[in-house]
Amino acid sequence: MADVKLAFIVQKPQYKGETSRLAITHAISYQTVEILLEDGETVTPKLCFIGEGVLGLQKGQNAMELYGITSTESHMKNTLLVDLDVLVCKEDLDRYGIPEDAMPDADEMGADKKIQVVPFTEIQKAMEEAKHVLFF
Amino acid sequence: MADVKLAFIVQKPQYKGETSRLAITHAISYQTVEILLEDGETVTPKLCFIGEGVLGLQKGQNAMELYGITSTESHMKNTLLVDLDVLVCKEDLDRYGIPEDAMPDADEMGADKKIQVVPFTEIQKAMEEAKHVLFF
Amino acid sequence: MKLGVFVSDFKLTVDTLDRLKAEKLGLILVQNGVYHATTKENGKASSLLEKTPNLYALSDDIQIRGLKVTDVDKRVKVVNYSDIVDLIFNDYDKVAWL
Amino acid sequence: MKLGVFVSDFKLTVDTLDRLKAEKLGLILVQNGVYHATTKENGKASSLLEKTPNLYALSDDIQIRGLKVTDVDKRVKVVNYSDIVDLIFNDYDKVAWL
Amino acid sequence: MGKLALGCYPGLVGNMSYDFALKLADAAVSKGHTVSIWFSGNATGSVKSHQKHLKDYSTGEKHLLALVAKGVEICTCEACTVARGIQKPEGIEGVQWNAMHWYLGKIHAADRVLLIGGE
Amino acid sequence: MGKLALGCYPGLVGNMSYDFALKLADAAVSKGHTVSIWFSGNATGSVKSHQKHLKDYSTGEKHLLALVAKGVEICTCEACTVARGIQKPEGIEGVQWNAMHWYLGKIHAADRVLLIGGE
Repeated sequence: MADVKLAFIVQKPQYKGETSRLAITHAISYQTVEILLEDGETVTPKLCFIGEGVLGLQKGQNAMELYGITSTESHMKNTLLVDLDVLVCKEDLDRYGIPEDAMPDADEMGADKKIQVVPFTEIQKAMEEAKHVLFF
Repeated sequence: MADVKLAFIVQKPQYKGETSRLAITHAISYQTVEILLEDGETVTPKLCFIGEGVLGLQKGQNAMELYGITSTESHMKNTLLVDLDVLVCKEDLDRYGIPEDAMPDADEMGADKKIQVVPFTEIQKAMEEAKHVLFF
Repeated sequence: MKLGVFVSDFKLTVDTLDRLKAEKLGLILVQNGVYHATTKENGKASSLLEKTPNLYALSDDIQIRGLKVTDVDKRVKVVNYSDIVDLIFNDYDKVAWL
Repeated sequence: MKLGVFVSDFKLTVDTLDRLKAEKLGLILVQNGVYHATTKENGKASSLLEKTPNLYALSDDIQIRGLKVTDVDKRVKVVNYSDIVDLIFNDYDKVAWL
Repeated sequence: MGKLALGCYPGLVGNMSYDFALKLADAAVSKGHTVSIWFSGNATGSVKSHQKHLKDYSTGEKHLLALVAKGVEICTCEACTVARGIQKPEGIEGVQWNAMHWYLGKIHAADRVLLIGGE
Repeated sequence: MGKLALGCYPGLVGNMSYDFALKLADAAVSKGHTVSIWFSGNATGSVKSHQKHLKDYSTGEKHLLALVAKGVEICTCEACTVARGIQKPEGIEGVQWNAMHWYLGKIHAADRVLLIGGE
């Protein structure tokens, strides 16, 4: 079991409670888990947003200015910088009228990864392919 | 302002979280608040259950045996013993198919008070008459 | 009664709200409740906005989410914490957090 | 995949559940989720009970609420914590708490 | 000016309903109102001193201290607090410890009451 | 026998999702499975020692100690815990403190993973 694939499914909006934020920070920690594993062993989460979980992703968040906390936008940039796959459900963005270009990117920080806006079937596929699914 | 009337409205079911239980224990504490008030000053909560809040009231709870905690049933008996008005929404009991005689009483402990199953209009009236409303 | 209600979730069961009667009802949208003011579901604005003409949404909670004040439905007044204090003391005699 | 889902609330938004596909889907009703098994709303059993034949409800969470095992819909199997451990390890390869 | 009796059950740091209570208290006291806050349930965990202020948490100890300094009376439910393993000497200075009737007493004197429930 | 990696975010004492995690862990370890529990978010408040066991709370310190004694590995998210003002010497003995990757490490080795989210 060299690599263990995980599907992190975020269905709660950001900011009111902690769960949806902890999903992101837990996913990012995949980068440092190697110190606890044998050589060649890895854990690869895919971070997927569905339902109301897509609401808290929009660009232009002012969390630091208003509440003194790291914004979800900033957490998302870090996620892209550490090269994680991020899937956002297209049907749910459409349902809430959020355009794809409202999704954050980390271009200016030199990240190659982009948020992938995908149909729900792709997220279902991520769950199928994962060894474990974690709902946040 | 000799007496301050309050309406405690419980809309969450018992047991999963703490809120609906804390509503009851806070209401019961009306009995001891006099030590903090001037002579003749009182606080009188009416404890009202609506929506899913009516679900956690049924007789025959086994909280002590199964989880080692005081049951809501037992808290309700204490509420009647300290002579508080308890109103339960009849429409919501009907909606969930819960018979009126499933409501706990404290007859065997000598309480005169009974739980009052009333139409929502009575609970609305309790909110109107109260100086403050508190939703749990 | 004059009742000010804080709405802090988006898909909150609105059962309670549907039944509440008040001569003057105010809805103060905070936390995820602000999505009722900014977000149309399948192109339709939240039905909460039809319940009363007295609608408010907390500016900080709009902006922290990357939403803009221009996204807010015209029926809703954008307020700050200080305004909410005044609403509580001047406009409503009872307030509730659903 | 064989997916076991824990349902811990009564009026949970079932959006997610509606879309999930699995060759074998199990619903394990715990906490306020047990009301799906015991309580008919306006005389109608919960629609959750039609999603799969693999339905379980936690005995402790039924009894703590003053409900009786005889109140449980016939389609739902009453289980204890030990049974749930076996469900997790033997019947499903993935489990989720919604 | 008026008297506002806030009740706050959810918390602790990390839950933004808790943050709302603190920010509203600050806005009210800054306008000259008299404000009290009652913590019960999970919110009582927030009276533990020596909180480390991390960037994923909006409020906490320093905000409580600032409110106390501005004259806001803050009280935690003693039973809920000791159930969480927090003893009085470990609590934030200036925060009171009492039973539930403390809140009812504040409500008696209050012009407005806002109870923020939830976990 | 199998390996179960539980994650528990809601809590602390008073929230019955937390209780579920502890009871499930107990049932699994009693059947011979290997069990780990990761606390994050509000659940980290539950690792404070000297909890008073009141009759309105189902589980807590004594149950954690019993699980540790049965070989369940329990770890709290250090950042979440210190944010709540709880320092390591104040924690329940036998409970580990680590960063989030501890949980991913346990997940790597696990046959089954159950994450209980919520506040």
